[in-house]
Amino acid sequence: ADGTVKIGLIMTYSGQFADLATMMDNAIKLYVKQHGDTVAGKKIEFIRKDSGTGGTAPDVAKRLAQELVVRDKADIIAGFSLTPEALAAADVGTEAKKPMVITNAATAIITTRSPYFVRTSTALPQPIGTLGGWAAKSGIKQAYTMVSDYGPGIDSEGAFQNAFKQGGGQIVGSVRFPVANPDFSAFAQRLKDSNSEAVFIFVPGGEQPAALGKALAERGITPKTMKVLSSGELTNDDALKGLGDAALGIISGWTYDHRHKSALNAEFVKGMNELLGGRNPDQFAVSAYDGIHLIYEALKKTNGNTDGDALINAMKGMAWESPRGPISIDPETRDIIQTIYLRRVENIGGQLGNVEFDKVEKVKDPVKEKMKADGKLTADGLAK
Amino acid sequence: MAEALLTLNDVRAGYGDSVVLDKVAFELPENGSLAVLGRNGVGKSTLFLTIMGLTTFRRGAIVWRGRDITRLTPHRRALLGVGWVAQEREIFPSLTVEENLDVAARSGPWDIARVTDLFPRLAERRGNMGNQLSGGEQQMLAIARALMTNPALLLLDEPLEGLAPIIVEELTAAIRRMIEESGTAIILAEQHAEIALSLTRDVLVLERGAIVHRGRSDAMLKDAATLDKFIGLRLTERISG
Amino acid sequence: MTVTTAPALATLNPRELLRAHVKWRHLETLFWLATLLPFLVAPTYLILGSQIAIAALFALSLDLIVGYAGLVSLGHAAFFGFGAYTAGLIAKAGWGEPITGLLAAAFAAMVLGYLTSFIIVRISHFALIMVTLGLCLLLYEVANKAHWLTGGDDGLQGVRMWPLLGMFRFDLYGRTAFAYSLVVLFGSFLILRRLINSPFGLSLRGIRENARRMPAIGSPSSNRIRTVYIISGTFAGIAGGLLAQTTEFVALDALSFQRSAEILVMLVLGGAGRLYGGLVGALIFMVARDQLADMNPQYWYFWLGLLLIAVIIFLPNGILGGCARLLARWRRRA
Amino acid sequence: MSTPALATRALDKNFASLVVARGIEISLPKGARYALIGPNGAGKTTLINLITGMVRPDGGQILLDSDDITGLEPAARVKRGLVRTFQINTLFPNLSALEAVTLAVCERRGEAGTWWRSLPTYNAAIEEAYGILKTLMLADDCERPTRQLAYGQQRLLEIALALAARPKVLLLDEPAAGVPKDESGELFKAVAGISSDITVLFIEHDMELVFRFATRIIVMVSGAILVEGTPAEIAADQRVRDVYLGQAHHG
Amino acid sequence: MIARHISLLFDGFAYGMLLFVLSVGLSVTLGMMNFVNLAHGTFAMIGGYTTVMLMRSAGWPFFATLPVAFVGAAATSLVLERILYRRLYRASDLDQSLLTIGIVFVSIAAAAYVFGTGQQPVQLPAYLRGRVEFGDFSFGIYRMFLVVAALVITGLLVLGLEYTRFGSRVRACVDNQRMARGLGLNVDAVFSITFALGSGLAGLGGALGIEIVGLDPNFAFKYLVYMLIVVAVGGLASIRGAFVTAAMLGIIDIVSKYYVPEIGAFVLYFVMVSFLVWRPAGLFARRS
Ligand SMILES: Nc1ncnc2c1ncn2[C@@H]1O[C@H](COP(=O)(O)OP(=O)(O)OP(=O)(O)O)[C@@H](O)[C@H]1O
Ligand SMILES: Nc1ncnc2c1ncn2[C@@H]1O[C@H](COP(=O)(O)OP(=O)(O)OP(=O)(O)O)[C@@H](O)[C@H]1O
Ligand SMILES: [Mg+2]
Ligand SMILES: [Mg+2]
Repeated sequence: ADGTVKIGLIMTYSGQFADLATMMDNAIKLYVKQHGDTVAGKKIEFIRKDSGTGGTAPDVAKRLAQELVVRDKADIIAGFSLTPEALAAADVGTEAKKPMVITNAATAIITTRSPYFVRTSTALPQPIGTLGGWAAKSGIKQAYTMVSDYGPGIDSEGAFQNAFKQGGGQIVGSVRFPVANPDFSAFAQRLKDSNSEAVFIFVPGGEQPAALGKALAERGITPKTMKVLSSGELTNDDALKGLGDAALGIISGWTYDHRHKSALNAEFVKGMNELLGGRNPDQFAVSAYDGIHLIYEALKKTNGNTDGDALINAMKGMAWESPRGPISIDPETRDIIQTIYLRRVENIGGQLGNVEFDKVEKVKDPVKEKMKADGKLTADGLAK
Repeated sequence: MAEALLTLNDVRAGYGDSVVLDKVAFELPENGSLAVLGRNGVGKSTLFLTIMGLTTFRRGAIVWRGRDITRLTPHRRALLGVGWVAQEREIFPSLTVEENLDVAARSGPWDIARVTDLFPRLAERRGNMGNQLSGGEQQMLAIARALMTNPALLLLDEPLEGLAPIIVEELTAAIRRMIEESGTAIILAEQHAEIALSLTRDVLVLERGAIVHRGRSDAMLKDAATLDKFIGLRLTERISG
Repeated sequence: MTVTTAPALATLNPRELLRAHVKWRHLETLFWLATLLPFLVAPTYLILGSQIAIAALFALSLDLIVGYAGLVSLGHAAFFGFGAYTAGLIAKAGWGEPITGLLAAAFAAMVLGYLTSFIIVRISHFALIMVTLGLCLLLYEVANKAHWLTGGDDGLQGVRMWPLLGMFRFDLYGRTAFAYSLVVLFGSFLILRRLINSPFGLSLRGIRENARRMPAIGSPSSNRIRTVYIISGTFAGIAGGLLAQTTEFVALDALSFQRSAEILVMLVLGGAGRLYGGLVGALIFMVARDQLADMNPQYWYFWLGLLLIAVIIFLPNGILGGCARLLARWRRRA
Repeated sequence: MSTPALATRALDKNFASLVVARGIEISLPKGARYALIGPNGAGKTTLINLITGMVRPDGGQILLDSDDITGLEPAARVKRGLVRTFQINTLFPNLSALEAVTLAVCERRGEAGTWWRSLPTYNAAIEEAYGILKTLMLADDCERPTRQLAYGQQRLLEIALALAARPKVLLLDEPAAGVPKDESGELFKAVAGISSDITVLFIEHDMELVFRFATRIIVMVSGAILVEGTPAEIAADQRVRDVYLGQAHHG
Repeated sequence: MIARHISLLFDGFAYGMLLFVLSVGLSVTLGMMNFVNLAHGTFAMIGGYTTVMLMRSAGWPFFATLPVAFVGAAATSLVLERILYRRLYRASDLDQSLLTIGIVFVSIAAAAYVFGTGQQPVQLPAYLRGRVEFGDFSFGIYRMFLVVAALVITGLLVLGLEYTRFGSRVRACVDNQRMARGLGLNVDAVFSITFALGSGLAGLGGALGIEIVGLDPNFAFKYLVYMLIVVAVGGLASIRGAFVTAAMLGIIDIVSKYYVPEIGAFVLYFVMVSFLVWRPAGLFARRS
């Protein structure tokens, strides 16, 4: 369509991961509210597709991508809550030459599967690897790792262990818990037995962070007795509400927290609070917000030209100030380069929250960096 | 004379769309006794089900002691005093013999003690599950269970089936006592026409869902011709001959 | 009027009575012709079409055990997923030829069916439901654990299919995918239809109606059950294989409880034990879901739920069952 | 003296504390017409369940044509011609009578396993099934679902299914129950008529039928055989009267 | 060393009790009434949200909300029973599953619409959080509370259902509605009450469960499998069975996850399958 640019959104609007979509979709609404719905003289039109039918169904996600292309004539596809969805849809983008902006799915290798993938969320190894490196630097000698037994969990396990070992740390043990796991006490006990100095934890968002935290607390494992390191999920608002003071002192390496101090973020949080009825935005929200920003800017650069390659080229290397801080798109890998914050859970005016006490800037995805080093990556960032 | 216990006026009933009974009408006095005869599939059981309110009712009326109960739910009819012994016994499989009796119990002369000395066998099998009973035991239980409700009218759908002759003797005696002494009314469907007729005062013969003959039981018992015409009792002759 | 008995059939040939149940009706011809319409009227819905055809085949295979043999399974995705991974892995390994791949999927599922059949003949009813579910969940966990092979939760990547028959590549519009799925569905349908209308099919209904009586008429029920279970699993595997080939991707989801439950819902929605029940159910469920989700991506399943409830309340025994009943009533009235 | 068609040796069975079969020894010559009578709960049906393998005996043997079938599956016994009916209807509620009997016939002819031929092509089987239904007065209702048949009709269907298996030894559990007298006469004639080299053992509480059709009578009481004899002997036996017949019956 | 195992066993038991409170209602509706009520989780969810809302918005104390959770779920179920469930008591398992799945869908969407898609964390009163130490044993207080709750529920139900005429009446109505009516039992009333009881228990279970398993709209579906497992292995219609099974599964699950975490995900399912193959009717089958 000449007058309009169609952006197809594929997200888990329903089902188990609906909350992700809630965050992302509202962030997108906010961005449009703030920046209007016309760019370079073209009207932006969103087509929302639910990929959450019955759990995670990549066949659905791929079909939706195909239909967006062939039926709705979408120019750009964005969203992708989960890794399998993105991976399943990779070929569609490649064949149809349509940019696909990933606003959540976090497995490292996704972007190497299609030259039309661009990611504004994060590759998990970015924050986790950073956390591991920091842990070793900060003088922690031993660590134990606990992760959920699925893609992202395994990714972060690897990322943390590598970085931590490179920094001279020692992994004293590790365990993976089943994806569906209502009770963590057995794993808490194992951790306790390890008498490790520190522990790294990755669990997906939802009910598990709180459950795990409580199980640890019941075993007397708190940051006071053992250094607890984790990804952002364990310390997001909902989890902290459930955990209570047991969470005090948990250290996490992550990309975004709504307490991040910047004018832009303040505005962002305010806007999101309105849309979410008081809830604070999280990394999902900010990633989607940036995703749309990227699309807008790219369109401006191409003066509304929606040719796939033109847009992708426009996106490569683009840098801007996000509510989470300065970020940019790595022209080689099309993945995000961003600042990773190290935060500690503290009591802020009667409320638990993450306080940033350190940060590492311009972090790239270590996995792809390694691939590049090993020559496993083509010029345009694809896996050989 | 006192109003009838049960009256059916021009009843048409069946199952779903298919009509089985038509133009069925009769009157049963307090502590009356009625034999319902007819071949397989003429509608005897359907008649009982209809009295219980368990069929699709299409036309006519059922009156209980002057009160129209046509629209009354089955369990209310039972509470009014209609006791029903289903042809297929329909024992509750997941209840013990005792529980089977217990769930039905309502105050009156019949209690567990009394039914179990009518059927001592049941006392012995007290703890068995309903589906762990022999056919005859199930039949006994079905009758006993209906008695536990202390009905004013007892619907007996081929109650003698599968019972040993000696039990049949005792049971028929008991039924006779019930009619004469405790003033319970009965409607009895039975393949052994002679027994049925000897037990009852009135008889009613069904054919393809309609009443084709009504009269006094004793009369019919004597009148071989009619018997032959409607249910055919050649059998007895053949045996004797 | 009096007792309604069938018309005197002494004259009528009993075979006609049975043939009446099995003869191919014009309506069926229409139905299958109608499946070609999407090519003309909805060329942008062909991918959905192919996925409906796949679901239909899956539901049809389930109907064999649920609707006819009366064995409810809540774990049929085990076969679906197993077939899917087989087809996927073969293609990933470099053999992208669809038809042989599909046969391989069928064979794999058959083997799985053979192995599990020993367990399932020993149980029935609720226990059976739970055991089938349990086996499916176990398989799911295995697939998740075997990250090196299946890609675990990330899904199986690198599945590349060769053009069908060396001529038709799997295109963006899903023309090949749809045609391919449809042909496989129709072929399988013909086989299963024949099976249903055979003495074997009758014996299955016998098992459903009264498993206790079967041995008393000399029927080795457990062999029958195992046979049908294996056959059903095989076709479920074919369905899974189709999905893997047409989407060139396999995810754990193919083995999930949701899949098993969803396909059962489709079957019951259409009407179990009715041959076309699974097809109609899959069609209506998937179309409804697609349309509702487009209208209201967040809360569409509210409406889908209402649809299910409405169907079950107003059309017991599923859409076809309900229609059949209404039709019969209408006939009698007339 | 030819080998018995069916014999049991020292059959034992207990349900928990309850003894339902104690040392049961029966022996039915070919073509015999035996009646099995006894008080309710004596163990008659259980005996049939034991013989047909639907209940596993605690001890003892079952011989069919003098080969031991104690270990055989029920279905296998039917294949060898040992067929029974059920006292409590055990039918296929949603199959029509015709379908049910046709199924039974196909099973016997070993055709029920084939899935690549359509049912109506099995001409012979269908005709045979229809014939059986005719003889049992079910032809008119043969395409109605079983559950819609009147109880008596269902009793007849029970027997139709048994006949469809072409039994060598036929065990009937109260076949005439729920069937009007004259028809039950017909029924027994049909059964008796099938062929004189078929062995029949029937449980029946209707003494007229018993005395009319049985050549010999076995009396069971609480799990054990009390006496076996000719109708005359049994009718005369005082013990049998006391525990079973009651006073009404005098031969 | 010993202490570690004691507390492991205890945690397993407590986890079992969690499974129990979540499932016991189902062994009433599915077990006793054998209605395939896949919407059990929906009623649990209703209980959960009741508690959360009362605590958060109305500032009620946790304990005060529990009875309301029970009543809330029971009341809702009564309405649904009247307009939906009742029509399907005689229907096939399949039809029942379809209806209840429909209800699950509707309820998930409704919850997402009303309460949002996020988690609903609750802050329990201090005296229920944390743990107590006996020497070197340490037990979570809330877990102990769960155990007590489960014991109480079991006691009451066993008394009320297995030792009263009501229990056998329910079974009679389930076995054969027609006959039950014919004997003067008010089948509809019996079913309504029983169903309300089952759903009420679900609601209570949901309320008690949040602290450990959290609460979001998907709650209605998420734990269905666990609930079914407990009821199946325990034997339909047996409260005792559900209790013992839940305890057993809980302990097996926790202990195996402790010693062989690699196969943590398999154990529960494996145990279920092998138990059911060994005893298809469940450990404490009531029906014969
Ligand atoms: N559930 C049903 N649905 C439809 N028709 C039925 C149903 N039950 C019985 N019928 C039909 O109603 C008619 C009467 O059946 P009913 O059982 O009342 O006969 P009956 O006189 O009791 O026979 P019997 O002496 O064998 O018990 C029969 O033609 C039977 O086929
Ligand atoms: N599964 C079982 N468990 C326990 N006891 C049983 C079981 N089945 C039958 N019984 C008991 O075994 C005894 C014999 O039963 P059976 O059915 O053989 O009696 P029967 O001789 O056939 O009596 P009828 O003439 O009444 O049919 C009965 O007392 C019955 O209660
Ligand atoms: Mg009758
Ligand atoms: Mg018997």
